[in-house]
Amino acid sequence: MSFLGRGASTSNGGINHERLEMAMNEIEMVSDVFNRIVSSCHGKCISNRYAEGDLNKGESVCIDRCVAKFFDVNKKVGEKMQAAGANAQATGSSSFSL
Amino acid sequence: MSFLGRGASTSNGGINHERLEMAMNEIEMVSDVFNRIVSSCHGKCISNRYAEGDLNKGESVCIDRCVAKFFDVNKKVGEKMQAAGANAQATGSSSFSL
Amino acid sequence: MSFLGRGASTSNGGINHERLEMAMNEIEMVSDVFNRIVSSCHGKCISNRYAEGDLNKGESVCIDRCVAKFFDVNKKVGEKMQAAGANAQATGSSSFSL
Amino acid sequence: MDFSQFNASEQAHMTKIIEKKQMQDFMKMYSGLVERCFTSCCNDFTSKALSSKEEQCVMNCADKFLKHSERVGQRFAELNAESMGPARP
Amino acid sequence: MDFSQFNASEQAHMTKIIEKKQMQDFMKMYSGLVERCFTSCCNDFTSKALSSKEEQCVMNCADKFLKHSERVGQRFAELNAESMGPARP
Amino acid sequence: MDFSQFNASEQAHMTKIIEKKQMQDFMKMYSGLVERCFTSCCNDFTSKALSSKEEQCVMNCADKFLKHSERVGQRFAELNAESMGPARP
Repeated sequence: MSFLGRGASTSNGGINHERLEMAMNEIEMVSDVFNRIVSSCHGKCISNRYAEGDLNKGESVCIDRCVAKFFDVNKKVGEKMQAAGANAQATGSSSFSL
Repeated sequence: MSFLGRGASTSNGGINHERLEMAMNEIEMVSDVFNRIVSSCHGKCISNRYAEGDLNKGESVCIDRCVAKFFDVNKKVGEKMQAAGANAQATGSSSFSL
Repeated sequence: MSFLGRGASTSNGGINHERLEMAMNEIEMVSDVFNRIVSSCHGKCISNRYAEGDLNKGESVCIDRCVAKFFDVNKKVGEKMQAAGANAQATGSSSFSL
Repeated sequence: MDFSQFNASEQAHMTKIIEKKQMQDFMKMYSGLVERCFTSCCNDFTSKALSSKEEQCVMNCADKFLKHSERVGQRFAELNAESMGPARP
Repeated sequence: MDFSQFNASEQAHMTKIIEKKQMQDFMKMYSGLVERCFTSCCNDFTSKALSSKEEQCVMNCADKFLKHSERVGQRFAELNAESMGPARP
Repeated sequence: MDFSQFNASEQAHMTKIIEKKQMQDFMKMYSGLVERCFTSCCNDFTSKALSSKEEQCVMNCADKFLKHSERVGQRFAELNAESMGPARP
Protein backbone atom coordinates (compact mmCIF):
# COMPACT_ATOMS: atom_id res chain seq x y z
CA MET A 1 0.00 0.00 0.00
CA SER A 2 2.73 2.43 -0.96
CA PHE A 3 1.15 4.14 -3.95
CA LEU A 4 0.93 7.42 -2.05
CA GLY A 5 4.68 8.00 -2.16
CA ARG A 6 5.06 11.38 -3.79
CA GLY A 7 8.46 13.01 -3.42
CA ALA A 8 8.68 15.21 -0.34
CA SER A 9 11.36 17.78 0.31
CA THR A 10 12.88 17.41 3.77
CA SER A 11 12.84 20.48 5.98
CA ASN A 12 15.64 19.75 8.45
CA GLY A 13 14.59 19.92 12.09
CA GLY A 14 11.14 21.43 11.52
CA ILE A 15 7.97 19.65 10.59
CA ASN A 16 7.46 18.63 6.97
CA HIS A 17 3.68 18.90 6.77
CA GLU A 18 3.47 17.34 3.34
CA ARG A 19 5.25 14.23 4.57
CA LEU A 20 3.01 14.03 7.64
CA GLU A 21 -0.06 14.36 5.48
CA MET A 22 1.12 11.54 3.24
CA ALA A 23 1.71 9.34 6.27
CA MET A 24 -1.74 10.20 7.58
CA ASN A 25 -3.28 9.34 4.21
CA GLU A 26 -1.55 5.97 4.33
CA ILE A 27 -2.82 5.32 7.85
CA GLU A 28 -6.35 6.36 6.91
CA MET A 29 -6.24 4.05 3.90
CA VAL A 30 -5.00 1.02 5.83
CA SER A 31 -7.49 1.66 8.61
CA ASP A 32 -10.36 2.12 6.13
CA VAL A 33 -9.53 -1.15 4.37
CA PHE A 34 -9.21 -2.97 7.69
CA ASN A 35 -12.62 -1.78 8.82
CA ARG A 36 -14.18 -2.82 5.52
CA ILE A 37 -12.65 -6.31 5.86
CA VAL A 38 -13.98 -6.65 9.40
CA SER A 39 -17.45 -5.70 8.23
CA SER A 40 -17.45 -7.72 4.98
CA CYS A 41 -16.05 -10.89 6.51
CA HIS A 42 -18.45 -10.60 9.43
CA GLY A 43 -21.26 -10.60 6.90
CA LYS A 44 -19.78 -13.55 5.02
CA CYS A 45 -18.71 -15.77 7.93
CA ILE A 46 -20.65 -15.02 11.11
CA SER A 47 -24.19 -16.28 11.52
CA ASN A 48 -26.74 -13.84 12.90
CA ARG A 49 -28.13 -16.23 15.49
CA TYR A 50 -25.51 -15.74 18.20
CA ALA A 51 -26.12 -19.00 20.07
CA GLU A 52 -22.63 -18.73 21.57
CA GLY A 53 -19.91 -16.12 22.05
CA ASP A 54 -16.97 -18.07 20.67
CA LEU A 55 -15.96 -18.41 17.06
CA ASN A 56 -16.59 -21.98 16.00
CA LYS A 57 -14.18 -23.89 13.77
CA GLY A 58 -16.12 -23.17 10.57
CA GLU A 59 -16.29 -19.44 11.29
CA SER A 60 -12.58 -19.25 12.10
CA VAL A 61 -11.54 -20.96 8.87
CA CYS A 62 -13.97 -18.82 6.92
CA ILE A 63 -12.47 -15.64 8.39
CA ASP A 64 -8.93 -16.65 7.41
CA ARG A 65 -9.95 -17.34 3.83
CA CYS A 66 -12.15 -14.27 3.67
CA VAL A 67 -9.33 -11.92 4.67
CA ALA A 68 -7.00 -13.54 2.14
CA LYS A 69 -9.59 -13.21 -0.61
CA PHE A 70 -10.27 -9.59 0.24
CA PHE A 71 -6.54 -8.87 -0.12
CA ASP A 72 -6.59 -10.59 -3.51
CA VAL A 73 -9.55 -8.53 -4.66
CA ASN A 74 -7.85 -5.39 -3.38
CA LYS A 75 -4.76 -6.26 -5.42
CA LYS A 76 -6.70 -7.04 -8.59
CA VAL A 77 -8.72 -3.86 -8.40
CA GLY A 78 -5.55 -1.86 -7.69
CA GLU A 79 -3.86 -3.30 -10.78
CA LYS A 80 -6.90 -2.48 -12.88
CA MET A 81 -6.99 1.08 -11.65
CA GLN A 82 -3.31 1.58 -12.40
CA ALA A 83 -3.63 -0.05 -15.80
CA ALA A 84 -6.51 2.26 -16.58
CA GLY A 85 -4.19 5.13 -15.78
CA ALA A 86 -6.33 5.78 -12.80
CA ASN A 87 -5.04 8.95 -11.28
CA ALA A 88 -6.38 10.45 -8.09
CA GLN A 89 -7.67 13.58 -9.74
CA ALA A 90 -8.78 11.83 -12.94
CA THR A 91 -10.74 8.80 -11.83
CA GLY A 92 -12.19 9.91 -8.53
CA SER A 93 -14.62 12.16 -10.27
CA SER A 94 -13.55 12.82 -13.82
CA SER A 95 -16.36 15.09 -14.90
CA PHE A 96 -16.88 16.40 -11.42
CA SER A 97 -14.56 19.35 -11.32
CA LEU A 98 -15.89 21.82 -8.81
CA MET B 1 -26.43 25.75 -4.09
CA SER B 2 -26.19 29.14 -2.52
CA PHE B 3 -28.03 28.50 0.73
CA LEU B 4 -24.84 28.82 2.72
CA GLY B 5 -24.44 32.47 1.83
CA ARG B 6 -24.30 34.14 5.18
CA GLY B 7 -22.82 37.63 5.15
CA ALA B 8 -19.04 37.50 5.37
CA SER B 9 -16.90 40.51 6.09
CA THR B 10 -14.02 40.74 3.67
CA SER B 11 -10.57 40.94 5.21
CA ASN B 12 -8.58 42.57 2.44
CA GLY B 13 -5.48 40.62 1.43
CA GLY B 14 -5.64 38.12 4.29
CA ILE B 15 -7.67 34.97 4.52
CA ASN B 16 -11.34 35.20 5.40
CA HIS B 17 -11.75 31.92 7.24
CA GLU B 18 -15.50 32.18 7.49
CA ARG B 19 -15.79 32.46 3.73
CA LEU B 20 -13.44 29.51 3.21
CA GLU B 21 -15.44 27.43 5.63
CA MET B 22 -18.64 28.23 3.80
CA ALA B 23 -17.04 27.22 0.52
CA MET B 24 -15.82 23.98 2.10
CA ASN B 25 -19.31 23.26 3.40
CA GLU B 26 -20.66 23.75 -0.08
CA ILE B 27 -18.07 21.39 -1.55
CA GLU B 28 -18.72 18.77 1.13
CA MET B 29 -22.45 18.97 0.45
CA VAL B 30 -22.14 18.60 -3.32
CA SER B 31 -19.66 15.77 -2.93
CA ASP B 32 -21.84 14.00 -0.35
CA VAL B 33 -24.89 14.19 -2.62
CA PHE B 34 -22.86 13.00 -5.60
CA ASN B 35 -21.62 9.95 -3.69
CA ARG B 36 -25.14 9.13 -2.54
CA ILE B 37 -26.41 9.30 -6.12
CA VAL B 38 -23.62 7.01 -7.32
CA SER B 39 -24.50 4.50 -4.63
CA SER B 40 -28.31 4.74 -4.92
CA CYS B 41 -28.40 4.56 -8.69
CA HIS B 42 -25.94 1.67 -8.68
CA GLY B 43 -28.40 -0.18 -6.45
CA LYS B 44 -31.34 0.73 -8.70
CA CYS B 45 -29.79 0.19 -12.13
CA ILE B 46 -26.85 -2.20 -12.04
CA SER B 47 -27.44 -5.93 -11.77
CA ASN B 48 -25.27 -7.82 -9.30
CA ARG B 49 -24.31 -10.59 -11.74
CA TYR B 50 -21.49 -8.81 -13.56
CA ALA B 51 -21.52 -10.91 -16.70
CA GLU B 52 -19.76 -8.10 -18.56
CA GLY B 53 -17.82 -4.92 -17.77
CA ASP B 54 -19.71 -2.50 -20.00
CA LEU B 55 -22.92 -0.71 -19.19
CA ASN B 56 -25.65 -2.13 -21.38
CA LYS B 57 -28.30 0.05 -22.99
CA GLY B 58 -30.89 -0.59 -20.27
CA GLU B 59 -28.46 0.26 -17.50
CA SER B 60 -27.33 3.45 -19.23
CA VAL B 61 -30.86 4.72 -19.70
CA CYS B 62 -31.74 3.76 -16.15
CA ILE B 63 -28.77 5.75 -14.81
CA ASP B 64 -29.79 8.89 -16.69
CA ARG B 65 -33.33 8.72 -15.34
CA CYS B 66 -32.17 7.77 -11.89
CA VAL B 67 -29.90 10.81 -11.56
CA ALA B 68 -32.68 13.10 -12.80
CA LYS B 69 -35.14 11.61 -10.32
CA PHE B 70 -32.69 11.95 -7.46
CA PHE B 71 -32.32 15.64 -8.28
CA ASP B 72 -36.12 15.97 -8.26
CA VAL B 73 -36.39 14.27 -4.89
CA ASN B 74 -33.60 16.49 -3.57
CA LYS B 75 -35.51 19.56 -4.71
CA LYS B 76 -38.84 18.40 -3.23
CA VAL B 77 -37.27 17.55 0.12
CA GLY B 78 -35.43 20.86 0.13
CA GLU B 79 -38.67 22.77 -0.48
CA LYS B 80 -40.36 20.87 2.32
CA MET B 81 -37.54 21.59 4.73
CA GLN B 82 -37.68 25.28 3.92
CA ALA B 83 -41.45 25.38 4.21
CA ALA B 84 -41.20 23.66 7.56
CA GLY B 85 -38.51 26.10 8.63
CA ALA B 86 -36.85 22.93 9.83
CA ASN B 87 -33.57 24.35 10.98
CA ALA B 88 -32.16 27.71 11.97
CA GLN B 89 -29.25 27.55 9.52
CA ALA B 90 -31.46 26.33 6.71
CA THR B 91 -34.35 28.69 7.14
CA GLY B 92 -32.45 31.92 6.87
CA SER B 93 -31.04 30.96 3.52
CA SER B 94 -32.35 31.71 0.07
CA SER B 95 -32.30 28.40 -1.79
CA PHE B 96 -31.72 24.79 -0.95
CA SER B 97 -31.34 23.25 -4.37
CA LEU B 98 -28.03 21.81 -5.45
CA MET C 1 -20.68 9.56 29.51
CA SER C 2 -17.69 10.30 31.65
CA PHE C 3 -15.25 7.69 30.39
CA LEU C 4 -13.18 10.30 28.62
CA GLY C 5 -12.23 12.04 31.82
CA ARG C 6 -8.45 11.82 31.85
CA GLY C 7 -6.78 14.32 34.12
CA ALA C 8 -6.19 17.62 32.35
CA SER C 9 -3.93 20.33 33.69
CA THR C 10 -5.62 23.71 33.56
CA SER C 11 -3.76 26.41 31.68
CA ASN C 12 -5.17 29.54 33.30
CA GLY C 13 -6.67 32.02 30.85
CA GLY C 14 -5.41 30.29 27.70
CA ILE C 15 -6.95 27.39 25.86
CA ASN C 16 -6.41 23.88 27.21
CA HIS C 17 -6.45 21.96 23.95
CA GLU C 18 -6.46 18.56 25.61
CA ARG C 19 -9.61 19.45 27.50
CA LEU C 20 -11.28 20.79 24.36
CA GLU C 21 -10.39 17.62 22.49
CA MET C 22 -11.88 15.49 25.23
CA ALA C 23 -15.07 17.53 25.09
CA MET C 24 -15.17 17.16 21.31
CA ASN C 25 -14.71 13.40 21.61
CA GLU C 26 -17.63 13.30 24.00
CA ILE C 27 -19.81 15.32 21.64
CA GLU C 28 -18.82 13.15 18.67
CA MET C 29 -19.64 10.02 20.65
CA VAL C 30 -23.07 11.21 21.78
CA SER C 31 -23.87 12.45 18.29
CA ASP C 32 -22.72 9.19 16.70
CA VAL C 33 -24.85 7.12 19.05
CA PHE C 34 -27.85 9.38 18.46
CA ASN C 35 -27.57 9.01 14.70
CA ARG C 36 -27.29 5.25 15.01
CA ILE C 37 -30.43 5.15 17.16
CA VAL C 38 -32.33 7.27 14.64
CA SER C 39 -31.31 4.92 11.85
CA SER C 40 -31.80 1.63 13.76
CA CYS C 41 -35.17 2.55 15.21
CA HIS C 42 -36.34 3.84 11.84
CA GLY C 43 -35.56 0.40 10.45
CA LYS C 44 -37.32 -1.34 13.33
CA CYS C 45 -40.42 0.84 13.67
CA ILE C 46 -41.25 2.71 10.47
CA SER C 47 -42.89 0.92 7.59
CA ASN C 48 -41.49 1.57 4.13
CA ARG C 49 -44.86 2.24 2.51
CA TYR C 50 -45.30 5.87 3.52
CA ALA C 51 -49.06 6.03 3.13
CA GLU C 52 -49.14 9.05 5.45
CA GLY C 53 -46.72 11.60 6.89
CA ASP C 54 -47.64 11.30 10.55
CA LEU C 55 -46.34 8.75 13.01
CA ASN C 56 -49.20 6.43 13.92
CA LYS C 57 -49.78 5.18 17.45
CA GLY C 58 -47.97 1.87 16.89
CA GLU C 59 -44.94 3.57 15.40
CA SER C 60 -44.76 6.11 18.24
CA VAL C 61 -44.87 3.44 20.94
CA CYS C 62 -42.34 1.35 19.04
CA ILE C 63 -39.92 4.31 18.85
CA ASP C 64 -40.11 4.91 22.60
CA ARG C 65 -39.36 1.28 23.39
CA CYS C 66 -36.71 1.05 20.71
CA VAL C 67 -34.73 3.99 22.08
CA ALA C 68 -34.94 2.56 25.60
CA LYS C 69 -33.75 -0.84 24.39
CA PHE C 70 -30.88 0.68 22.46
CA PHE C 71 -29.74 2.43 25.64
CA ASP C 72 -29.90 -0.90 27.48
CA VAL C 73 -27.84 -2.63 24.80
CA ASN C 74 -25.36 0.23 24.91
CA LYS C 75 -25.00 -0.21 28.65
CA LYS C 76 -24.62 -3.99 28.49
CA VAL C 77 -21.99 -3.78 25.76
CA GLY C 78 -20.16 -1.06 27.67
CA GLU C 79 -20.04 -3.22 30.79
CA LYS C 80 -18.72 -6.15 28.79
CA MET C 81 -16.02 -4.02 27.18
CA GLN C 82 -14.88 -2.76 30.55
CA ALA C 83 -14.92 -6.23 32.05
CA ALA C 84 -12.85 -7.47 29.15
CA GLY C 85 -10.48 -4.52 29.49
CA ALA C 86 -10.92 -4.35 25.77
CA ASN C 87 -8.97 -1.22 25.00
CA ALA C 88 -6.16 0.78 26.56
CA GLN C 89 -8.07 4.07 26.60
CA ALA C 90 -11.26 2.44 27.80
CA THR C 91 -9.75 0.29 30.49
CA GLY C 92 -8.20 3.10 32.46
CA SER C 93 -11.48 4.93 32.70
CA SER C 94 -14.21 4.64 35.27
CA SER C 95 -17.48 4.18 33.37
CA PHE C 96 -18.53 3.59 29.81
CA SER C 97 -22.22 4.39 29.95
CA LEU C 98 -23.63 7.25 27.89
CA MET D 1 -22.53 17.88 28.55
CA ASP D 2 -21.05 20.05 31.27
CA PHE D 3 -18.82 22.94 30.16
CA SER D 4 -18.97 24.87 33.43
CA GLN D 5 -15.30 24.29 34.19
CA PHE D 6 -14.26 25.88 30.86
CA ASN D 7 -12.84 29.39 30.82
CA ALA D 8 -14.22 32.09 28.51
CA SER D 9 -11.86 31.53 25.59
CA GLU D 10 -12.39 27.78 25.79
CA GLN D 11 -16.16 28.25 25.77
CA ALA D 12 -15.92 30.57 22.77
CA HIS D 13 -13.78 28.05 20.93
CA MET D 14 -16.15 25.24 21.84
CA THR D 15 -19.16 27.20 20.64
CA LYS D 16 -17.55 27.71 17.24
CA ILE D 17 -16.65 24.04 16.92
CA ILE D 18 -20.15 22.97 17.92
CA GLU D 19 -21.74 25.35 15.43
CA LYS D 20 -19.55 23.92 12.71
CA LYS D 21 -20.49 20.39 13.68
CA GLN D 22 -24.19 21.26 13.77
CA MET D 23 -23.95 22.63 10.26
CA GLN D 24 -22.20 19.48 9.02
CA ASP D 25 -24.65 17.22 10.86
CA PHE D 26 -27.59 19.08 9.40
CA MET D 27 -26.25 18.75 5.88
CA LYS D 28 -25.57 15.06 6.36
CA MET D 29 -29.01 14.50 7.83
CA TYR D 30 -30.52 16.33 4.88
CA SER D 31 -28.71 14.37 2.18
CA GLY D 32 -29.28 11.14 4.09
CA LEU D 33 -32.99 11.92 4.19
CA VAL D 34 -33.05 12.55 0.45
CA GLU D 35 -31.28 9.25 -0.18
CA ARG D 36 -33.54 7.35 2.17
CA CYS D 37 -36.76 8.64 0.63
CA PHE D 38 -35.45 8.24 -2.90
CA THR D 39 -34.52 4.61 -2.19
CA SER D 40 -37.87 3.81 -0.59
CA CYS D 41 -40.12 5.65 -3.01
CA CYS D 42 -38.52 5.54 -6.47
CA ASN D 43 -38.51 2.15 -8.14
CA ASP D 44 -39.74 2.90 -11.61
CA PHE D 45 -37.16 4.13 -14.08
CA THR D 46 -39.22 3.91 -17.24
CA SER D 47 -39.52 7.68 -16.96
CA LYS D 48 -37.23 10.39 -15.61
CA ALA D 49 -40.08 12.44 -14.18
CA LEU D 50 -41.24 11.88 -10.61
CA SER D 51 -44.77 10.41 -10.72
CA SER D 52 -47.37 11.98 -8.44
CA LYS D 53 -47.45 8.74 -6.47
CA GLU D 54 -43.69 8.84 -5.99
CA GLU D 55 -43.83 12.49 -5.04
CA GLN D 56 -46.49 11.84 -2.42
CA CYS D 57 -44.42 8.99 -1.03
CA VAL D 58 -41.34 11.23 -0.83
CA MET D 59 -43.29 13.96 0.99
CA ASN D 60 -44.71 11.48 3.51
CA CYS D 61 -41.31 9.85 3.93
CA ALA D 62 -39.62 13.18 4.68
CA ASP D 63 -42.43 14.23 7.03
CA LYS D 64 -42.33 10.97 8.89
CA PHE D 65 -38.56 10.91 9.16
CA LEU D 66 -38.45 14.38 10.69
CA LYS D 67 -41.13 13.44 13.21
CA HIS D 68 -39.33 10.20 13.93
CA SER D 69 -36.04 12.02 14.54
CA GLU D 70 -37.74 14.51 16.80
CA ARG D 71 -39.33 11.77 18.88
CA VAL D 72 -36.06 9.86 19.13
CA GLY D 73 -34.42 13.12 20.22
CA GLN D 74 -36.94 13.58 23.03
CA ARG D 75 -36.51 10.04 24.36
CA PHE D 76 -32.74 10.29 23.94
CA ALA D 77 -32.57 13.48 25.96
CA GLU D 78 -34.69 11.99 28.74
CA LEU D 79 -32.72 8.76 28.99
CA ASN D 80 -29.43 10.61 28.73
CA ALA D 81 -30.45 12.94 31.56
CA GLU D 82 -31.45 9.94 33.66
CA SER D 83 -28.17 8.14 33.12
CA MET D 84 -26.12 11.31 33.64
CA GLY D 85 -28.02 12.48 36.70
CA PRO D 86 -26.98 10.02 39.38
CA ALA D 87 -23.48 9.70 38.01
CA ARG D 88 -22.60 13.34 38.70
CA PRO D 89 -22.21 14.51 42.27
CA MET E 1 -18.78 26.50 -7.57
CA ASP E 2 -17.80 30.15 -7.95
CA PHE E 3 -14.56 31.25 -6.32
CA SER E 4 -14.16 34.45 -8.33
CA GLN E 5 -14.68 36.67 -5.31
CA PHE E 6 -11.77 34.98 -3.48
CA ASN E 7 -8.44 36.75 -3.20
CA ALA E 8 -5.17 35.08 -4.20
CA SER E 9 -4.27 33.67 -0.77
CA GLU E 10 -7.79 32.38 -0.28
CA GLN E 11 -7.71 30.68 -3.67
CA ALA E 12 -4.35 29.08 -2.86
CA HIS E 13 -5.69 27.85 0.46
CA MET E 14 -8.83 26.54 -1.20
CA THR E 15 -6.84 24.71 -3.84
CA LYS E 16 -4.83 22.89 -1.18
CA ILE E 17 -7.95 21.91 0.74
CA ILE E 18 -9.65 20.68 -2.42
CA GLU E 19 -6.62 18.61 -3.41
CA LYS E 20 -6.60 17.04 0.01
CA LYS E 21 -10.28 16.24 -0.24
CA GLN E 22 -9.88 14.78 -3.72
CA MET E 23 -7.16 12.48 -2.43
CA GLN E 24 -9.34 11.34 0.46
CA ASP E 25 -12.35 10.90 -1.80
CA PHE E 26 -10.33 8.87 -4.24
CA MET E 27 -9.07 6.56 -1.52
CA LYS E 28 -12.55 6.11 -0.15
CA MET E 29 -13.96 5.44 -3.60
CA TYR E 30 -11.23 2.89 -4.18
CA SER E 31 -11.71 0.95 -0.96
CA GLY E 32 -15.48 1.19 -1.36
CA LEU E 33 -15.14 -0.29 -4.84
CA VAL E 34 -13.04 -3.17 -3.52
CA GLU E 35 -15.59 -3.86 -0.80
CA ARG E 36 -18.52 -3.66 -3.22
CA CYS E 37 -17.00 -6.07 -5.73
CA PHE E 38 -15.77 -8.43 -3.03
CA THR E 39 -19.26 -8.56 -1.50
CA SER E 40 -20.95 -9.16 -4.86
CA CYS E 41 -18.48 -11.63 -6.31
CA CYS E 42 -17.00 -13.69 -3.47
CA ASN E 43 -19.37 -16.13 -1.83
CA ASP E 44 -17.36 -19.32 -1.67
CA PHE E 45 -14.99 -19.66 1.27
CA THR E 46 -14.07 -23.30 0.85
CA SER E 47 -10.80 -21.99 -0.59
CA LYS E 48 -8.69 -18.91 0.09
CA ALA E 49 -7.69 -18.47 -3.53
CA LEU E 50 -9.79 -16.33 -5.85
CA SER E 51 -11.40 -18.60 -8.46
CA SER E 52 -11.17 -17.54 -12.10
CA LYS E 53 -14.92 -17.03 -12.09
CA GLU E 54 -14.68 -14.76 -9.05
CA GLU E 55 -11.78 -12.87 -10.57
CA GLN E 56 -13.72 -12.27 -13.79
CA CYS E 57 -16.66 -11.05 -11.77
CA VAL E 58 -14.44 -8.64 -9.81
CA MET E 59 -12.91 -7.24 -12.99
CA ASN E 60 -16.34 -6.71 -14.59
CA CYS E 61 -17.66 -5.23 -11.37
CA ALA E 62 -14.82 -2.72 -11.14
CA ASP E 63 -15.10 -1.86 -14.83
CA LYS E 64 -18.81 -1.35 -14.62
CA PHE E 65 -18.63 0.70 -11.45
CA LEU E 66 -16.12 3.10 -12.95
CA LYS E 67 -18.27 3.52 -16.05
CA HIS E 68 -21.33 3.95 -13.88
CA SER E 69 -19.61 6.65 -11.79
CA GLU E 70 -18.47 8.45 -14.89
CA ARG E 71 -21.97 8.45 -16.39
CA VAL E 72 -23.49 9.65 -13.12
CA GLY E 73 -20.83 12.37 -13.07
CA GLN E 74 -21.83 13.56 -16.54
CA ARG E 75 -25.54 13.72 -15.73
CA PHE E 76 -24.78 15.29 -12.36
CA ALA E 77 -22.70 18.04 -13.95
CA GLU E 78 -25.40 18.79 -16.52
CA LEU E 79 -28.24 18.92 -14.01
CA ASN E 80 -26.13 20.92 -11.58
CA ALA E 81 -25.29 23.46 -14.28
CA GLU E 82 -28.98 23.72 -15.17
CA SER E 83 -30.08 24.32 -11.60
CA MET E 84 -27.23 26.77 -10.94
CA GLY E 85 -27.64 28.69 -14.17
CA PRO E 86 -30.90 30.57 -13.66
CA ALA E 87 -30.25 31.11 -9.94
CA ARG E 88 -27.16 33.26 -10.51
CA PRO E 89 -27.59 36.75 -11.95
CA MET F 1 4.12 1.78 8.25
CA ASP F 2 7.71 3.04 8.27
CA PHE F 3 8.36 6.27 10.15
CA SER F 4 12.13 5.83 10.45
CA GLN F 5 12.87 8.75 8.14
CA PHE F 6 10.87 11.13 10.34
CA ASN F 7 12.70 13.55 12.62
CA ALA F 8 11.90 13.81 16.33
CA SER F 9 9.31 16.60 16.09
CA GLU F 10 7.59 14.87 13.21
CA GLN F 11 7.44 11.60 15.14
CA ALA F 12 6.01 13.40 18.17
CA HIS F 13 3.39 15.07 15.99
CA MET F 14 2.57 11.75 14.30
CA THR F 15 2.19 9.99 17.65
CA LYS F 16 -0.34 12.56 18.78
CA ILE F 17 -2.33 12.31 15.57
CA ILE F 18 -2.31 8.51 15.71
CA GLU F 19 -3.46 8.51 19.34
CA LYS F 20 -6.31 10.81 18.38
CA LYS F 21 -7.29 8.57 15.51
CA GLN F 22 -7.14 5.45 17.71
CA MET F 23 -9.49 7.08 20.16
CA GLN F 24 -11.93 8.01 17.40
CA ASP F 25 -11.67 4.57 15.82
CA PHE F 26 -12.31 2.90 19.14
CA MET F 27 -15.40 5.00 19.77
CA LYS F 28 -16.71 4.28 16.29
CA MET F 29 -16.03 0.57 16.67
CA TYR F 30 -17.83 0.61 19.99
CA SER F 31 -20.96 2.38 18.78
CA GLY F 32 -20.93 0.29 15.61
CA LEU F 33 -20.82 -2.85 17.74
CA VAL F 34 -23.76 -1.66 19.82
CA GLU F 35 -25.75 -0.92 16.67
CA ARG F 36 -24.85 -4.25 15.09
CA CYS F 37 -25.85 -6.32 18.11
CA PHE F 38 -28.99 -4.28 18.70
CA THR F 39 -30.06 -4.78 15.08
CA SER F 40 -29.38 -8.53 15.16
CA CYS F 41 -30.80 -9.30 18.60
CA CYS F 42 -33.70 -6.93 19.27
CA ASN F 43 -36.80 -7.54 17.22
CA ASP F 44 -39.56 -7.43 19.77
CA PHE F 45 -40.86 -4.00 20.70
CA THR F 46 -43.91 -5.05 22.70
CA SER F 47 -41.81 -4.21 25.77
CA LYS F 48 -39.12 -1.65 26.45
CA ALA F 49 -37.12 -3.97 28.71
CA LEU F 50 -34.43 -6.19 27.24
CA SER F 51 -35.57 -9.82 27.56
CA SER F 52 -33.07 -12.32 28.97
CA LYS F 53 -32.95 -13.98 25.56
CA GLU F 54 -32.14 -10.67 23.88
CA GLU F 55 -29.53 -9.90 26.51
CA GLN F 56 -27.84 -13.25 25.99
CA CYS F 57 -27.84 -12.66 22.24
CA VAL F 58 -26.27 -9.21 22.72
CA MET F 59 -23.54 -10.62 24.98
CA ASN F 60 -22.72 -13.39 22.51
CA CYS F 61 -22.83 -10.96 19.62
CA ALA F 62 -20.39 -8.57 21.30
CA ASP F 63 -18.10 -11.43 22.35
CA LYS F 64 -18.07 -12.91 18.91
CA PHE F 65 -17.53 -9.59 17.18
CA LEU F 66 -14.49 -8.81 19.32
CA LYS F 67 -13.01 -12.24 18.63
CA HIS F 68 -13.80 -11.84 14.95
CA SER F 69 -12.08 -8.44 14.84
CA GLU F 70 -9.06 -9.81 16.62
CA ARG F 71 -8.73 -12.72 14.20
CA VAL F 72 -9.15 -10.43 11.19
CA GLY F 73 -6.47 -8.20 12.73
CA GLN F 74 -4.04 -11.11 12.97
CA ARG F 75 -4.56 -12.22 9.37
CA PHE F 76 -4.48 -8.61 8.21
CA ALA F 77 -1.14 -7.99 9.89
CA GLU F 78 0.36 -11.14 8.39
CA LEU F 79 -0.83 -10.45 4.86
CA ASN F 80 0.13 -6.80 5.12
CA ALA F 81 3.64 -7.73 6.25
CA GLU F 82 3.90 -10.16 3.33
CA SER F 83 2.78 -7.64 0.76
CA MET F 84 4.91 -4.84 2.22
CA GLY F 85 8.02 -6.94 2.66
CA PRO F 86 9.16 -7.50 -0.92
CA ALA F 87 8.01 -4.06 -2.05
CA ARG F 88 10.41 -2.19 0.24
CA PRO F 89 14.15 -2.37 -0.44
